[in-house]
Amino acid sequence: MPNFIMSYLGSTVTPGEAGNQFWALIYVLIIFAGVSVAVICMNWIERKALAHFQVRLGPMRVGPHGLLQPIADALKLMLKEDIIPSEADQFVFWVAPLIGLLAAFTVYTVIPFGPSQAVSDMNIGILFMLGVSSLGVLGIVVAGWASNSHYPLIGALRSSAQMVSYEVAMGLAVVSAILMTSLNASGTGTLSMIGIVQAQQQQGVWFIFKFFPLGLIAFVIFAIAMVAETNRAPFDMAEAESELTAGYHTEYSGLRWSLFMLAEYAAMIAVSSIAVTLWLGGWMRPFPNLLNAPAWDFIFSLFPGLTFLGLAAIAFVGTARMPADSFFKIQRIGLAVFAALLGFIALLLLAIAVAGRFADASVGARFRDGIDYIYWFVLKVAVFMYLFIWYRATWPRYRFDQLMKIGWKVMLPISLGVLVVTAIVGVIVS
Amino acid sequence: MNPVMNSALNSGMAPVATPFFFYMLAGLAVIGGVLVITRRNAVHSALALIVTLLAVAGLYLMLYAPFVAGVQIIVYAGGIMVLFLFVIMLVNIERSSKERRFNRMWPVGLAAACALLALFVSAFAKGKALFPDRMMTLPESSNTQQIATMLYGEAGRMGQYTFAFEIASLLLLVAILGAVIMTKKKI
Amino acid sequence: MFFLNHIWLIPLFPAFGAAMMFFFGRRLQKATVNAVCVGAVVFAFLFACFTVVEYTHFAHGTGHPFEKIVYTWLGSGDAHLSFLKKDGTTAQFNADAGFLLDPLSSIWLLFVTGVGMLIHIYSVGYMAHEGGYYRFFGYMNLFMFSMLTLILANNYMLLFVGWEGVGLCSYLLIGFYFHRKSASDAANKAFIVNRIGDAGFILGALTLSWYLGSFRFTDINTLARSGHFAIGDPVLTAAALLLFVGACGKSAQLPLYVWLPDAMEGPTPVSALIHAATMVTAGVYMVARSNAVFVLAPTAMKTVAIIGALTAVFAASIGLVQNDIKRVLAYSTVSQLGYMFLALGVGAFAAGVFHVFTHAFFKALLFLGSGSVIHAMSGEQDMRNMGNLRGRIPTTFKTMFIATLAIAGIPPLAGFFSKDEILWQAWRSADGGFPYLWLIGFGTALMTAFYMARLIFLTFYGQPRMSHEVEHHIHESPKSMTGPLVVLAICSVCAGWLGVPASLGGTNAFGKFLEPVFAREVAASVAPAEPQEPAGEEHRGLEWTLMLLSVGAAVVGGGWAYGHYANAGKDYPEPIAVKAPPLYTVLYNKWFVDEAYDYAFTGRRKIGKIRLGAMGAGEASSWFDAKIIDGAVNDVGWVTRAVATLSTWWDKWIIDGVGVNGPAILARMISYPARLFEWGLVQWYALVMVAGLLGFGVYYVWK
Amino acid sequence: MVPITTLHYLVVAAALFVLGVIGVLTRRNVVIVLMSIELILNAVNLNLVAFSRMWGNLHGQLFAIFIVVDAAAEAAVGLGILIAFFRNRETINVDEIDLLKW
Amino acid sequence: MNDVSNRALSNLDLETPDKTYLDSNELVINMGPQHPATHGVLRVILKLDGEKVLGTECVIGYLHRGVEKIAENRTYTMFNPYVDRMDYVAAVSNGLGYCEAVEKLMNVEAPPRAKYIRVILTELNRIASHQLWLGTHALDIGAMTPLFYTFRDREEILKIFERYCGARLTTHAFRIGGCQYETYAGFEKDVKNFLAFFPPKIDEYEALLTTNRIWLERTKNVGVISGADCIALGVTGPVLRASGVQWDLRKAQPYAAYSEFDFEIPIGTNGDTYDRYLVRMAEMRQSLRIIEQAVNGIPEGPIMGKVPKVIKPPVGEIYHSIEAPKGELGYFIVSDGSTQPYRLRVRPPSFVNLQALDIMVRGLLVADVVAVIGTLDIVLGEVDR
Repeated sequence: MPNFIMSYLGSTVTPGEAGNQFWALIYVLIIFAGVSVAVICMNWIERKALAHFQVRLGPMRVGPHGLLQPIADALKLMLKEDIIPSEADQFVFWVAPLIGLLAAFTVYTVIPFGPSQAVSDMNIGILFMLGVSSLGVLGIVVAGWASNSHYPLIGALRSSAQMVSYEVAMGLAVVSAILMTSLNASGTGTLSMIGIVQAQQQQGVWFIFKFFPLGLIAFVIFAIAMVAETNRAPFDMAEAESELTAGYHTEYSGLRWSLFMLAEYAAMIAVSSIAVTLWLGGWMRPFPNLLNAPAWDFIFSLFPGLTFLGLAAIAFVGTARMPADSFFKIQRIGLAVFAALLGFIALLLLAIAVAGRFADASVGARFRDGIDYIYWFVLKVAVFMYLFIWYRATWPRYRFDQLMKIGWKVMLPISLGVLVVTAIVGVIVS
Repeated sequence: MNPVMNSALNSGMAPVATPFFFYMLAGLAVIGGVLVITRRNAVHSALALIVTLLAVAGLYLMLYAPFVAGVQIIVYAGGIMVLFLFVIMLVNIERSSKERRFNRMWPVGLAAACALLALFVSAFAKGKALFPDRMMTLPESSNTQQIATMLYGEAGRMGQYTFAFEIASLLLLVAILGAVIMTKKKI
Repeated sequence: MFFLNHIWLIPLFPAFGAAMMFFFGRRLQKATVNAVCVGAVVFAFLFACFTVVEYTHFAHGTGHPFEKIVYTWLGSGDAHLSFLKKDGTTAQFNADAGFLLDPLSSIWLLFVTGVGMLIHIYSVGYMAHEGGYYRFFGYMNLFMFSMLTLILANNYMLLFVGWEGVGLCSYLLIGFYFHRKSASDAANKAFIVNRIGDAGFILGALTLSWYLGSFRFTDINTLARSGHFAIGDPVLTAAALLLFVGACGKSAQLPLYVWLPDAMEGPTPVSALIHAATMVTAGVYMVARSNAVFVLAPTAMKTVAIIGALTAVFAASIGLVQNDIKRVLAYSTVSQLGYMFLALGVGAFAAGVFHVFTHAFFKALLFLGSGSVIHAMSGEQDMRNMGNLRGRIPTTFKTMFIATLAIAGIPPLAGFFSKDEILWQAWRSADGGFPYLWLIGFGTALMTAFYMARLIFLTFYGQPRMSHEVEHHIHESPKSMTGPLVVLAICSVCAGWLGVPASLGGTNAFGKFLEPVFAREVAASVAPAEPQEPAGEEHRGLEWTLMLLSVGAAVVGGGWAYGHYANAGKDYPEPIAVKAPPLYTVLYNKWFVDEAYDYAFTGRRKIGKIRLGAMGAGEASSWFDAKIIDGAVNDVGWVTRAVATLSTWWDKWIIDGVGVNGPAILARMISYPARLFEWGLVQWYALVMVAGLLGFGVYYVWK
Repeated sequence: MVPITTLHYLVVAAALFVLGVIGVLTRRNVVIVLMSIELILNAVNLNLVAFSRMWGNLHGQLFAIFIVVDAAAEAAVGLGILIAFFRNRETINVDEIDLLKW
Repeated sequence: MNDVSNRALSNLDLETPDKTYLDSNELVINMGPQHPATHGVLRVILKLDGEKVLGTECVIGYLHRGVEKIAENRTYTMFNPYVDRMDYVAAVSNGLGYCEAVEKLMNVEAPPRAKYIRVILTELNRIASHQLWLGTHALDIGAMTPLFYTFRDREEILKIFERYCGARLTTHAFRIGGCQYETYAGFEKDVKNFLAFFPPKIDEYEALLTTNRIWLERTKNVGVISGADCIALGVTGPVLRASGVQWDLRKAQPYAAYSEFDFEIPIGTNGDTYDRYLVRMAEMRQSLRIIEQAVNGIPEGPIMGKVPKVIKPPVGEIYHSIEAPKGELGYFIVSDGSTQPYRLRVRPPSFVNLQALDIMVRGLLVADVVAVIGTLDIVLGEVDR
């Protein structure tokens, strides 16, 4: 049995490729749980980070430093009454958040956390991702319409126009990255997500630096479009709080509302993953070709453990700095436990790293590599997540017509130009 | 991949449940189609149509046509249906949702459609023997590349369908212009 | 020859300006409007100057006219538009877009564009605070276009286009403040009265062309001077009289002068440009242009002279007592126009034209000056409420004073020469009775001096009679207004020197310049007048006497006004009102002409329900027509209808019902299956398609 | 279980096609008629892709792609006409669109 | 010239449909009274063509407390705290206007020291009011962070208030005839500390917004109103000044001790939202200038004028207006000689400025309505009274 499990862990292909449906199911479950946890963490981080941007503390009461706040929120939302307005279209109102959620989570089936750490390596992976993520707009549109109310309708129309418009620029930027994958000996590119990362590995450069500045421009366009695509500030017209009260989900409450939030954050992570995969080398650690000695492998494989160690240290410092009042006793204990948990994870990861270094067994090394891949991938995605928060704290909101103007008159021409120039340069180079 | 693992992965899972998926997707498609033409509310119809389209995309995947499936999802489900929903919301359908669903000649239409179905069934029944039992297996992994080759050609040779492709792009352009002009209030 | 060949461009400059205002005016800034409209007229003026200079080279003093036919505008040689002349030959109805430049039109061209340019510049200041700025300038430019078309036309038809164009612009500009009832009424009045004259004009022009076979001035003059026509030819006399009716309307002669005083409702620059300097002289121009015809019709000439003289004295008498500053000037204009026609009537065309020329300057100046006064007085026009303005608006005062001297005939200002030329010619025309005309003219001169001096004294001297607020606001007008005043004042002084008569040691260069136009190659033998130059010698003494007399009249008139008005206080007495109250009433009410017209023509007066005058007659005949004649017709109609009803019934039920509709119903019933395929319903077509699909399918499956 | 053959796909396509035809022929709402047309086009696409698999070449798939392009153009133009029509007549019922009768 | 008279002001015709893009009925939306961006309980009925505003109508009165009627049943002294509840973010200004009006009616004058204290406190309050405006305005336009910055810094002002009179918001700082409280020990130090503390903070706000591309796009040429329209509508305060009209009661008819200080009136040129933003930012700096001069030159002396114990103004009427942070705040008091006003009428700047909303937002988008409401800087307590 352990052998059986280890064989899964050490596999070099994705479960989809291996045709192993059981394994794939496990992967799907892991991803679903992982993304949900990530969303919860993201929620906490966003609130805290935003608060610190804004010279305040953010949640502090539920758990030490509000660590349990997202859980409390989730509980509250689940227990709230699920109100469906009587004039709303009952069925559509009910099904709308599910559409968004489904679209947001389906995308994860092809996101490669590592060369084999994906549910499936579809050969049309990027196409599939664009298609499915574009389905998310359906949920928003339908939700706004089904509420049978003016503000949600305006929000829905705004968001659908916005997402459809920015999808064009986004798609063209993606195509210019895909073009770069065909710059190999055989001259054939790939649409597979894993293939795209491997192409970057083979060419020895992240696509963001390829044909500088072409890749960078395409990446920037994608980075802007993905903010618009996920309805985040400064493009959060669809749920513009000060204008439309809450946009398309004005009439939603409780669990159903939280599903929208879940879908939104999941979509944020998903598009960030696309950006990371296409331009930032996906799961690859820095300089995989340059610093390829086993020693380097080992050093880089220490990073996950060290990161968790750092987090644990921060938590311990926090524990130490807690006021010595009896009022804070429970919180202090909680934070200490949390720190200990982080420290334990850190030790575990370090152990795995060390074991991977000295165990010659391929399974152990692959397991270590898998953790490495996931770590680097998540780290890159986390940068984007932080950017999302940063945008929200810094910028005012665009107006709808300005947004459309930028989308159609600035981003689209630039992305088209980048595509054409990339193609020309590619032909000249090859 | 070492042989041990290979056998472990494949053991007991070789037959992919193709018939099951086929029947499920086909059922979804047909049910969706029935809902499309029977719902009173156009938004419900549109949602049902989305289900049908996604099911058909699944069927394409089963037919080793992943690229067509992707196009189906992007263009149909992501593009055209959003357009439909947009239009449904623009035109006020409250009135039409309270009116008769079917026009006066619906019995005639239904009869004609049934006759059509009978014709298809009889044709299939008659020509059943002509169909081969086994289907060819298309190379799934290079599907996109082959389609691209047929569309754009390779190594300086024009593809078989390059000209048709250009015509289709022209058609789309004309359609865009036409749609814009027709919907614009003042030109 | 560039300018001559492109003479047709001159009217097009202002036409361009007008079109710009028409299409884009609303969106333009004032500065742009100024640039376009004023610029257009300045261009026209410069172009006109160059053109005339070129023309003088072209003509070498022979006065040979320059004619440029751009294209044939009406007729185009089409045989269908030919007509039978009196002498049995056919002639083509041909009107060209042709341009004629000879000394006569040169003079008009120069002063119309020159004075027009000055008034445009003046308007920039005057209209600065009015609404409809672009509209005003658009109309003004349109007017310039029409007037230039009128002047430069080489035939009666094109002249008529300009003639109607200026009429239209006059209407539009009089009614510029259309929200004011009085303004729109005045505009209507001007338009309608002018229509009477226009009817005469077009009839006269058509008569001429029917008789002589052409519209072209050159052709007509050549023919008229060819000697084929006897003096007093009845048709030509009739044509000349009809043309003169037109001139009466446009130039405000008795009995059609009534519109001109009312036309002062328009903005003052309009009064100056249209109703003093240019448009109202169109009649003079037209008569002078048709001089060859008039010479052949002594009756018409006499009519012109008598009407002119009467108008002169009549209008002057009204002007004596008016209180509205612009109305005084309006009657003065009518009076001076009378002078011009007097000159034309006695055969002194050159003198008439000379007076037109000088009058244009000083009358425009007077109007612009009065505009400046009104501007200073915050819109007040009543002289009773003015007084002692000379220190407050010095430039206006000085220039207006010069103009008054000029119009009164004080040597050596412009008015003196032209007026005395007319008076002298009136005296000299030895056709019996003409000295009486001189006498009338002399009286008019006296009155002119009086009322003009009255205007000056009431306005600029005496004690201030305005209210305090108004007094507080008095200010000199801006440069753009006073500039034209100064230029016009200089012209008023100098313009007369062009035509210093021989008797005063001058050369009468003006008359010489015009001589070719009025030369009577053929008619000279017929005309009773003896050669002019020698005549001057022997009558020199008499001429001087007359001159002294008229100067004396001017001085006396002015002095009289000085005595009465120079120190006018708040309730100054009107001398006429003091001495002859009934006469004052009559004069003050303008001889009751408007009321008489009301009784006689306009039908505003009623006794009970019956209208008086021509409208009453019309109503009476309308009643007769409606009740008696139509009654009889209706009775006949009733009988017819009864018969028709019967016939209809037969037609409807028997013929149509059985004969026509029967087969139709049959056809419809038979064609019903075919109609099934063309319901207009898309879904039906789709059903048909499905049916076709079924058919093919069945064929292929069970083949 | 019976192995899935081309015929199975054809039957599904035929069912979708007939459903689309019923929608086109009987529904009054123009939007739903247009959606039914999409159904018909999808049925055809399914046939094409199935035959492509049967013959082992990609021409069918290419045709399917071209038909998707057509469908997009058709939807754009059709909905454009629909909006223009709705603006003039305030109805989207197909049996009230009968101006062709005259 | 006068565009306002030609437009149907606030007569939002909801019955006859306008022509919209689809020739279908326009959308009528109730913005408020419960809405995040209407600054309280303002209710705006919006008539929309899609997102384009065809017309608006303000429905007010949700916060009506009958302040003017209350005044008729309170003595002059008792009524003094009520005025703080009108524009509650600029309570000090309200009190100043009221006290000065009654003083004028009674023909007494506050002593110079009191006047200086009044100027210092009102100008501090002006800064506080502008800070609150900036924060909420930015929040309306979507920038969250400035709100917290301004609230953080506004705290310093409120602390001074609290130390001076014990209250932070509804201060009731002044009395008829002067001030009730002498300045606390360290008052001048606190104020000077604030003078040193605040300018970098304004720079901070400006660094976030003034040259921010999105901020510029959202505010430039949005809600433009001409100076002539402002005057026709009676709009005053920064809104008027941003339209290029140099009108500030502190200069035009100086009250308190304003004639003794040197300061400038910032004006805008375009009359758009951005100009109003700049004008208010500049006003904060000018207020600092005034405070600096006042606190350095504060005279010694009594803080209360010679006022009888029972305030009983002579029969008569008075109108006195001051430049409140939001515009001209005027009090019209009719006295019948008794201890209670016979009639008291307030001219609230917010109420008058709100009337410009309709002509400012017509033709703009929904998002701009929010921006324009924010830029008008209304306080519903004052609008409804």
